[in-house]
Amino acid sequence: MFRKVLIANRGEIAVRVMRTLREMGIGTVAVYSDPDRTALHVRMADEAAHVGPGPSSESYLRMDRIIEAAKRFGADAIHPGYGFLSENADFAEACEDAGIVFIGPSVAAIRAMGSKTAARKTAMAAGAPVVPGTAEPVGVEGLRAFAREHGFPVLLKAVAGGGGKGMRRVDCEADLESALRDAASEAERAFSSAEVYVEKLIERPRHIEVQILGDRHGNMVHLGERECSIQRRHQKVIEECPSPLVEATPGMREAMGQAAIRAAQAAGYYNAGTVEFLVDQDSRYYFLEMNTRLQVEHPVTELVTGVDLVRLQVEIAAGARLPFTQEQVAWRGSAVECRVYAEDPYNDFLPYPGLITRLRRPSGPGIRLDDGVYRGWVVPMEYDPLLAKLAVWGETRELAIERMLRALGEFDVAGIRTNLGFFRQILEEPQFRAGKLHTGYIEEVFGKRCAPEPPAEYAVVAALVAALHTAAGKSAAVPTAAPAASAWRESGRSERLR
Amino acid sequence: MFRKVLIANRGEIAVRVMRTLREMGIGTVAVYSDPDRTALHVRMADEAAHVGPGPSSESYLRMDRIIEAAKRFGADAIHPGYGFLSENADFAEACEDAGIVFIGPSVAAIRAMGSKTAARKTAMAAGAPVVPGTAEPVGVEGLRAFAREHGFPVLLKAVAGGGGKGMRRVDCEADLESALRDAASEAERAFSSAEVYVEKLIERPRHIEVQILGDRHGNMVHLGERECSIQRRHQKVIEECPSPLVEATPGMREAMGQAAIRAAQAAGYYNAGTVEFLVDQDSRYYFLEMNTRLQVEHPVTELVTGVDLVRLQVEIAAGARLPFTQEQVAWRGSAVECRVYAEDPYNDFLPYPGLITRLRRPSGPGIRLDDGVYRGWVVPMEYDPLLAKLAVWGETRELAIERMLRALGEFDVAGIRTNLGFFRQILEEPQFRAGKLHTGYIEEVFGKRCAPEPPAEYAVVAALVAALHTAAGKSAAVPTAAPAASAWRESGRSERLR
Amino acid sequence: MKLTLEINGRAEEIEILSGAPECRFKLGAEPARDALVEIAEPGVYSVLLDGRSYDVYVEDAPGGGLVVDLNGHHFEIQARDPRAWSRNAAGQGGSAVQSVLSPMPGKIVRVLVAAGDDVVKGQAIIVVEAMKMQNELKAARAGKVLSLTAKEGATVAAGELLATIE
Amino acid sequence: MKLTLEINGRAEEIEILSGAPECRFKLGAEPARDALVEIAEPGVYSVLLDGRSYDVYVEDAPGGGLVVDLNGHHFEIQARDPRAWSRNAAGQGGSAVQSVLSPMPGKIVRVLVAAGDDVVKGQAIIVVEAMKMQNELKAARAGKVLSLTAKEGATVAAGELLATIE
Repeated sequence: MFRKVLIANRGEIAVRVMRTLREMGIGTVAVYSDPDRTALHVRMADEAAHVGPGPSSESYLRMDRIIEAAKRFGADAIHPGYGFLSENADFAEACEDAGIVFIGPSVAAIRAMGSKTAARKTAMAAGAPVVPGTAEPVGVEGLRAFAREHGFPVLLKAVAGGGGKGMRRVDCEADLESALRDAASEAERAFSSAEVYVEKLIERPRHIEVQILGDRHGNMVHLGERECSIQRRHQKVIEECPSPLVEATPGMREAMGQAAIRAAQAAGYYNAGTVEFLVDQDSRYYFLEMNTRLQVEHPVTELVTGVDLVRLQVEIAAGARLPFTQEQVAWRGSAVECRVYAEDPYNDFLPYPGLITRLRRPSGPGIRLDDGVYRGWVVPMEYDPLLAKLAVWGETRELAIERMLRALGEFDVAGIRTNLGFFRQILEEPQFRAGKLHTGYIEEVFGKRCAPEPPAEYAVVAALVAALHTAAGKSAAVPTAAPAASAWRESGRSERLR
Repeated sequence: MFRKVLIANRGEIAVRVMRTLREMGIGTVAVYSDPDRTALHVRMADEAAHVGPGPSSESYLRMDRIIEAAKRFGADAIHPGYGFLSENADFAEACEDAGIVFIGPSVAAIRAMGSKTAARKTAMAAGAPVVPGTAEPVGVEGLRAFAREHGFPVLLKAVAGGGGKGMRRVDCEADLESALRDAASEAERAFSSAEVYVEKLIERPRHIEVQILGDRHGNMVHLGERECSIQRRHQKVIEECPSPLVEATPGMREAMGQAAIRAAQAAGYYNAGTVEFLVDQDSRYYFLEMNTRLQVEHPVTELVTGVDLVRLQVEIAAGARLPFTQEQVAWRGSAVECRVYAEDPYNDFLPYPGLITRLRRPSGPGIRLDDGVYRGWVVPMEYDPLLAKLAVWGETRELAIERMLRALGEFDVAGIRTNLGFFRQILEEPQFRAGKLHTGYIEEVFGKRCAPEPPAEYAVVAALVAALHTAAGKSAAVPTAAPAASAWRESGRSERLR
Repeated sequence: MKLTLEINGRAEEIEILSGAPECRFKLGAEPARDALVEIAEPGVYSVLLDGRSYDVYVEDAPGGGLVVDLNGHHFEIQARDPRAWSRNAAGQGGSAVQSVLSPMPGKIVRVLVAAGDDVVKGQAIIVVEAMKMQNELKAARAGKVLSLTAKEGATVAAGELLATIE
Repeated sequence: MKLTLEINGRAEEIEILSGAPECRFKLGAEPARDALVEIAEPGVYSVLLDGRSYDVYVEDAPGGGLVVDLNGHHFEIQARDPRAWSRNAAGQGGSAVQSVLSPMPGKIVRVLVAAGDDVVKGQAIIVVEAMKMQNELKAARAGKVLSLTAKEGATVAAGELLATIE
């Protein structure tokens, strides 16, 4: 087993990985950029290496500095977390070249799954269903033929594309030609290539993904699915295990799980990975892409299956065999996770970095909190707005949701804005409760996104406290060692109010 | 189902019960004494009723005031927690008379199990093994006969006894007569009754208890055992589920579970209860007593079985049937709980109430924290020193212990003293790791109870920080809104050090 | 003691008839009510009103006034002593000047106009970035850039004035 | 800047050669060392020394000096400026007077002697109670009660002087 592991990441995932490493008796090396000098992952690590200034490109994405730090501190392995260099095959290769174990899949598997089109071909070859499409450039005639075969709506995409540029939805044959013209010219402007291909458009799809886990000896299992349909700006905000759809559909988990395993094995995959599927309204699933790393939302799978995915990642990277078979994987109850972001849900989900002036965390039965922040810390504006992942477990989905609502009520963050209140609104929606989810859910159901109206009595209480607080003077905001019960009396401030 | 429940308790257990009630959509009414006005359970409740001054006898033990509060606030039921009035049959009866449901067993069952000798008879009648003894007054001849039959050592106990008075351990026949004389005269002095009986003395016993759960329709299951052998001053400090002994002994869980069910059913028991056993060094178990309420250490059972005991208590009290059978009870992994007390483990475990000046809670995978305190709160000197219960779950006992050590390392409380560091010492002991436990373990292994020596480098770091802190002046201890990264620069204090 | 509060923009009169912890107060023309109020932690008040328990968090707002949080609900409150009360706030409002405010805390990555420039409706004025997200601030209507305080590379707070357009 | 520290009772000289965050210091006769020190939160320091990360908590001790906590280890530190250094602490110690100190925070429930009483070794002097536990404080040796500050019903801190016995 490794003696020391460098975690090439920051925030909650760096903290989460360190926790397991500590439980394994393995030393931890953090890396940090200037604004992260006092970040929680640095404070919690055994050792810490500075890797550059704020911008990721000059710190967390600097392979050379990270590998140099690993060597200097004598780390045997690097855990990349998610994001940053985690799906960078060159980084994995550079680790290997430096004699440091990359805790993840092989370089070849990252390459095979790293390109969306290559992954699609791998998945197809392995017999996994993919969204019908040409994946090759298409003209008007080809487009017309495709639409006739698969039906409308279809989606035009730039071959060289990304970021939504050169994309056009087409709903009927009459719009075909003009849409192709528009898409091609937009693609030409954006990517200097007018090539466009076509895919069947899946309306109101669910996003459901399968966790797989394989060792370097050819064994592979799936750990079931996660439902990740609740998204804002194409980013997941609520995830569940199991998916209410899959749970209700006999055989679906095993079929998707086997499809995921086939696709991963076709790429010679090992370690933890996630195969993402789109699921249409008839419960047909289509391979979307594979994430060749630990997923943000892995805790819901851990809560339901009882495994520690990070421990298994580390053990597998060290050469261990999978300690269980597919038959031994068992699912118990239901888990839900909310991604707590520093953002304003009532102002277009705009980010809201800054000083955390107050932080009260939920606890008690069935709560798991993975966070990377603390009171008094300045959430930097350079990185992702993810502050914490609040996950809960319950015997059933209904109980898990009730528990999440309870936990959200105990969670208080001030100084910055968060989406905590927004989660309470979603979780109380009948359609969410019924498990009728799709990736456009938030747009559709919370189009207006207003903060809920407080009960009238709350305004009375707020007014009373504001008056007392104002009268007591600002000094009341300064912590004091006076016993709580006598805070008024000792301060003598109460008198001023008469 | 109930609309509103009053919780006739305080501290962590009041908070824990409220959490489940909130998840069930049931309103919560707290009760509080003067020093508990701003206690966490009051802050978290929907409603709160004052029931008197600090001493329990004038507040939390005042049945009249508690029942009056329940009526005034319109509570349909009362949850008694543990301690205080939870095993008081008169209170349960008074609730019934007031038309309020007592969330617990019947009045008759509390009476039957409330007296240790009555409980012993009930258990014997039900065929549960009890510690061999006469339970009736005995003379020299009877004593000699008993010792010959059961072997030494034996324990003499005053029939009217309690608190250790009139107790004598006898190790050999030669000491018999004088020991009986001493015990009888001590008993005479203490209780005005010289009557003494004899029991077989169980040396180095384990304390293992079985959680049972029954409905009002005659169904009863057991939820397995908890190992509670790690005690100081006859109070549990670490509990586990499963017991390492029971887990390693085929058939033992089922045999103990059935013995517990028989004893409980003999008393017409329903709702949650715990049957405590002493287990000798040959793994023979003996009925000790029954606790007719929720146990402090119930979270370890919840973590391993996945049930919410408080929810089931409430549902059963409302008339529901047990929602599962014995065959459906499943145990997964291993859970350990540490009772975090406000006490000084290195000064005879003396209590240490006072202001909590700093509080950092552990979190991450596999952690459950049930606490009733917060930073800035004064832990009152009137009540139990229990601050929090830190429980962890792991796939195996070994992994759970490693996780607990990790969690203890993340747990920081200042202002008062706690036993957090002491737990780390116990959990690192090879004998504890091997599961070789008995109720005298702490006395035996930690007779000296010294705080561990810090590594030399720690003293260097402490010196450096103390010097910088002193130089920076006490104002540095006052929270400020200045961004952390620039705290030095903004304060300009760094300059003074040059 | 009487205070005029502006709660989420609405004015309320409150009179404290007797101080904490056993507090009697009158809100507007409502009858007097009694509450038990304690300081649990600095900035955290425990209020019992008609037996109901409220955990209330108070902070100074960055722009003055208070932010009060109560069970996930957010109140922005300005407190004024009636003697100090003036209607100067009402003086703002109907101005013809368009203010360009930063919608979030962040960094100014681009300033696309100069003071004195004419802009058309919807024209991008400034780009603010935070947490890998860029936000283009646009002119709400046509006009001339009056002032431009935004500087490329500068860090700005939410609601900070970056430019004015006439 | 030089300071003499008493760390858990042992004296150490420390010299800060350059201030935080890039700090150079000398401990006693050891060679100078470099550390990065930042204030993470008020009273919480993040120290990087030889690449190792230490999370250090500092508080004022109730009886003066500092309490420093580091990974579960507890240091009681008195800091003195060498110029203010005096040996007055050494003046205590070898006295014949026996101090009866409260072993814990609590309440005095019984005072069993009066000033001027003669007591024998092991005699109960005062009973302190906290958290349902009573603690009998006993005379360590025979003598006469010199002073008795303990009063029944009074709240006392840990280590507080309750009586002296000659």
